[in-house]
Amino acid sequence: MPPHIHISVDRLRRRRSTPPSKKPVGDGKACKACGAHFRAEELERNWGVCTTCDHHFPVSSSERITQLADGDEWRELWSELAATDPLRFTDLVPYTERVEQAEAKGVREALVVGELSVQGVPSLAAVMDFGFLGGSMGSVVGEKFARAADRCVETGRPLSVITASGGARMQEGVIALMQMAKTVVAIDDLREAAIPVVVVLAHPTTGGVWASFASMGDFTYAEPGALIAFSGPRVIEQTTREKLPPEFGLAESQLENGQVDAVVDRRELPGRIGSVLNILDRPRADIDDGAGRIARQGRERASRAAQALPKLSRRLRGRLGTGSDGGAE
Amino acid sequence: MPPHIHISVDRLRRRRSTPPSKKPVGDGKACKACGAHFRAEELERNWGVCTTCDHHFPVSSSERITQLADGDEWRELWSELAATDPLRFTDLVPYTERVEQAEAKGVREALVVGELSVQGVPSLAAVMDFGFLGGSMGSVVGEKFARAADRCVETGRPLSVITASGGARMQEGVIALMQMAKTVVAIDDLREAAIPVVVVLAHPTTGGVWASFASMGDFTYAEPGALIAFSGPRVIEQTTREKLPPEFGLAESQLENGQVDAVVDRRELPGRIGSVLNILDRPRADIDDGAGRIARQGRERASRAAQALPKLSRRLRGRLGTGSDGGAE
Amino acid sequence: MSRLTRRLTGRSEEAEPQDRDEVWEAIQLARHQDRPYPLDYIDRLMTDFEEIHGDRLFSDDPALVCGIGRYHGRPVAVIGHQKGRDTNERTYRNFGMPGPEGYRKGMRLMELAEKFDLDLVTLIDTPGAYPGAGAEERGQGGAIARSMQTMLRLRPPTVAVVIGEGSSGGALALGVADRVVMLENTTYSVISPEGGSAILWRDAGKARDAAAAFKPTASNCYRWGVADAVVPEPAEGAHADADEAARLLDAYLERTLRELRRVDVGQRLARRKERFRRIGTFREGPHEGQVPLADPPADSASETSNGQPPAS
Amino acid sequence: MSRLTRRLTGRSEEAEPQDRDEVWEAIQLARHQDRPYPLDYIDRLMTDFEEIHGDRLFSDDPALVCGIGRYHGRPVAVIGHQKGRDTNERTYRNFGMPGPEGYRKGMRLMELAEKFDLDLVTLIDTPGAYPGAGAEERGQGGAIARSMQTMLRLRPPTVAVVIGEGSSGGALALGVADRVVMLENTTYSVISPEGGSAILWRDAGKARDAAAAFKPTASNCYRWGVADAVVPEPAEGAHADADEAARLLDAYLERTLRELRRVDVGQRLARRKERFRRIGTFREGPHEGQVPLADPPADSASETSNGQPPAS
Ligand SMILES: [Zn+2]
Ligand SMILES: [Zn+2]
Repeated sequence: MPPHIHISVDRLRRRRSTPPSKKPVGDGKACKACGAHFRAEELERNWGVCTTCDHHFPVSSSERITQLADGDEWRELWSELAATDPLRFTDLVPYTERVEQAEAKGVREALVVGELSVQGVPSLAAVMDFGFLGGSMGSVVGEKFARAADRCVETGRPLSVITASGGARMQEGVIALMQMAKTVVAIDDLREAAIPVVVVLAHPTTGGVWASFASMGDFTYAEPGALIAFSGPRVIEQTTREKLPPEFGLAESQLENGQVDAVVDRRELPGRIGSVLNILDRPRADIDDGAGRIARQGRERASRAAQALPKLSRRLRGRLGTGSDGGAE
Repeated sequence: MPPHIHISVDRLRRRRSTPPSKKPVGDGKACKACGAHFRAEELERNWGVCTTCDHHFPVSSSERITQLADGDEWRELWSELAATDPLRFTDLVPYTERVEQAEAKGVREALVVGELSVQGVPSLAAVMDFGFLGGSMGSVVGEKFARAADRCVETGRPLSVITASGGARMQEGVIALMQMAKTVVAIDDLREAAIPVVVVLAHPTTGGVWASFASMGDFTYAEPGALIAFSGPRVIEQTTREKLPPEFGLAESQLENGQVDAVVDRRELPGRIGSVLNILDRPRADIDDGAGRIARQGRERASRAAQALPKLSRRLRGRLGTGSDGGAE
Repeated sequence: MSRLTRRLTGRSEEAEPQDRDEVWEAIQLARHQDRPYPLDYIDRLMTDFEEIHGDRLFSDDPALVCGIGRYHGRPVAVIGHQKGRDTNERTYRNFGMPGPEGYRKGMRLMELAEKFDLDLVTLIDTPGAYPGAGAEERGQGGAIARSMQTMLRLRPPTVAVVIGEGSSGGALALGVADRVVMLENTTYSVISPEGGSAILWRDAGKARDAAAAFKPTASNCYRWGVADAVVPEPAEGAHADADEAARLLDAYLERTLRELRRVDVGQRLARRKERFRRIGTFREGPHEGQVPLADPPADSASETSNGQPPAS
Repeated sequence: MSRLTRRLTGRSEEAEPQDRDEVWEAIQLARHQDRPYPLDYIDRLMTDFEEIHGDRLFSDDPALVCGIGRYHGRPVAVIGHQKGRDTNERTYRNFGMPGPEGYRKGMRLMELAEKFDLDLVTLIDTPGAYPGAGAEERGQGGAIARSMQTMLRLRPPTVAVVIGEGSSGGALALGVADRVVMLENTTYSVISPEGGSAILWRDAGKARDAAAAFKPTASNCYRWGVADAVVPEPAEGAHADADEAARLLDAYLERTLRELRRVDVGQRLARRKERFRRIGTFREGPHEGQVPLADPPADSASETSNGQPPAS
């Protein structure tokens, strides 16, 4: 095989070889997937990813921002926006109480937006926090997202989005529903202004968030194991009385369904987002070193794109209806 | 049930109740579907449709035009365009001989275009003839189609297309392939000029014709039993070694696959095409009789749209994954 | 019509404390099986309707009716949720709950509307988008989002009419129009009362409580700026007289489309975006006062304006 | 390079009688398993390539590689048929035969190219679109047609490069570009020789006869006006030296994209349409002389022009 040929699929499959182990630790968190126990700081050092089985724990918006931003360049915007109670809504608890309890935990809303630099690219980020009322989208989320988009259009800077949401915030009724349309307006403004939008879908991204801006990125990555759906498995099982397979709606299935561009380990996200943002950044003369680069780079590195090949599952083959014995025309 | 309610599905299913009968007639044609025999003029009187089982026989482009055009208003255009032999192509027979033999039958090419009036709408028609080298698309077909589109753009008149083709004309090699792109250019010119395009897919519409202008109509109707596919069943079975069901690629299946708007009996085609052309015709003051019309018409006629409901086959239900016990949210 | 009059004249006053029973009654009316459905309106308002079928991708979805017809002498495009009236048709129509195939068929019609510069009218009446495994696998979320974006970008005038129940993103997918209008006895909500009950009360039996909390009536939606106008129904409701219901809708629709046609296309598109960009209510900075839900658009001070906020 | 030189200088002369063996050899070279595939060129010509996956409708199709990268300092979009090199990868890539999912992923990338005004380069190398029942059910024909139309409408500059075998509509789906160029040892044909043999000779074993009849070599396609230019390969063929092959392609590509950028976008779109509108050969009226296959476009009299017709 000549040296120029890129590495083919079967050599690239990486296996997770470490077996799960259970450590009894008192004050920490247990991994839902393998049962391993961690101290909080131990987990944070590994970005909320289980060191044993790579299970992705939920992380807060502030942890996300620390992970994503270069250095300390984060500047939060419009943090003063806060929810009101237009419907004077009460279910088991009044909405105002729910908001107060959530705010008391230190986050002002389910979406945090701000300016930062990602892998050298000055940009904006909009990061959801599932810890604030299940990351639900009410007026504040819609307004912050729209303002972030406006700022991107004004400054020409790209937008990184990380979602984690149960959907529209029911306690704001139809006004919450309308935030879906509002964020779609923002996405369309970004399209008109040619602003790059990279979306990362974290667990879970469902309902009205998935059915609006979360599904409209130029590039869409998902964290391993994240549930991505409009209707959740429970609602579907109740309505259709069908039993869903355990992988239903998970990032890995949605990749096979063509709904996301890649499933990306949390620890690789900044690099991946940064790569897209850098490619789509304005032309830079210092990169243009002409054809000389070709030979220099060609022999030295294997194709990164080839390395990223997902394996062809039986399920995907079934979906496409292709057989291994094809090939003749 | 109040009188305004449109007729619901189950009342509208029409059945074909006449049993097939075999008549031994010497000089006529036998129905492939039911075996009934007809004299040529008997069949032509029924538009090439079997009076026993509604099977649609192949019909020539001139019969098609007689069926489609109001009165005698047909004016053929560019009939003098004829094939050349750019590749000096010979398979089992030289291409030039094939063309001469086909021309000798009285049709100059696999596509006939001209001006006519359909249900009162002055328009153009492009009608393929499977009898001319299997309705294959070479340079002449591409050029005639493009000229017809140009004429539509110049005059603002709509275009009706009836296809019947085995695909690109192989004997013209890659130049025939390029006619696909050429007809797509024509379709896009028609889009820019807001010219209505109604396509009727007759048996068979396959290969490069299906993969270019035939699949790009604003409205797409198919004749019952027409095969509609890019790759034919034989090629698919040879390549994938799977056995295809008898309904594979047929108009009725492609309706369920969402590929056509309706399967329309040949005898209803002019009315159906005319309806679309009339709706999309320029605003006409004489139709605008305001809201008074509403009550007048409302009680008198059942909804024609409701009558057109296809029945929900088990196959379609399976495709959509919906159950009859759904309904709760 | 007395209820409507009361509601309409009351629009700038204090938020009307909605009576539980009144809201529940509205929900029942919105779902009444004899209410006219899209094909009933199409039959009355249009001539020569031709339906399209299929998304050209995967299948045809009978839960959405999409087609073109003539309306007051002009060609128009119509998309509507069709619930089905008897058991057979309900099954066929999947109870008006579209899958991604439905929304993609709708987008195909929007493309036709764009090509031919056809006014687009959407008729909204759904308990929500279909919750099914296949629908999710084929991108239900993205289909709804794309449908909204396609409506937003459409150059011709667009009017969305809630003619029954408008629940969840499955309804809003057809609702991003120049004007959003609700018939008198209809609802528009983030979720059906049953769905809200199951999630928020953790009890499927609390639908009445959920309804009272969501208050999704036309008059409230008008107050919140979600609906631009409320169109009266016949005195006993649209279910009692479909012809009259169609006539009342016709009066609004015909005038509104004519008005929208008068606006320059660039302005129309900008205002459409602005309309949805403004909807929301939040506190900002130290002052805790509520900002307006939505300001009235400049061109329509009267019945097509967005509502005032409830005082707080 | 001697063969190429002979072919290029011979372009205005009599149609070269193609030797059966020479055509067959070209077909073997075009299919050589060591020829560089799209990812090999991307690896050499671009930095920071990021692939997209999935059509957002149904699935992801590994037979087409679609992504963005940096090319001479500018972001560009690339779509290519990826055949796969060893057995495993060939299975995974389905031998470079896309289904509708592939073409729809491609159209998604074209949308990104439109949004960001990215030059689009397509790399064509396929025995054809995948002939499968599922592909037909999901609209293979319409997907190919739509892909052509989307390329036609794309505002940024587009270049299509045949890098191996370009067979059937499955190849042309990516071929409706401002410039269509073929590498020296590649083919472009209405069907693969095997397919043509089975259909026209009714004998799958007559592939050599079919190849000789189709004469689908780069030099012939250049003569017929189907290719605007032929790009030289390394002396022994691209399979022998991928770096050199990339370098030779780079020289053409970089200059051509730069030239195309200089043309006003409206003119570029009109010329792109005109380029495909003109291709064809027929007799008209009483005179039996052959009309030109395609006239050279006004802006490119030199190597990027369409070819002259064979005298008849
Ligand atoms: Zn673990
Ligand atoms: Zn018969």
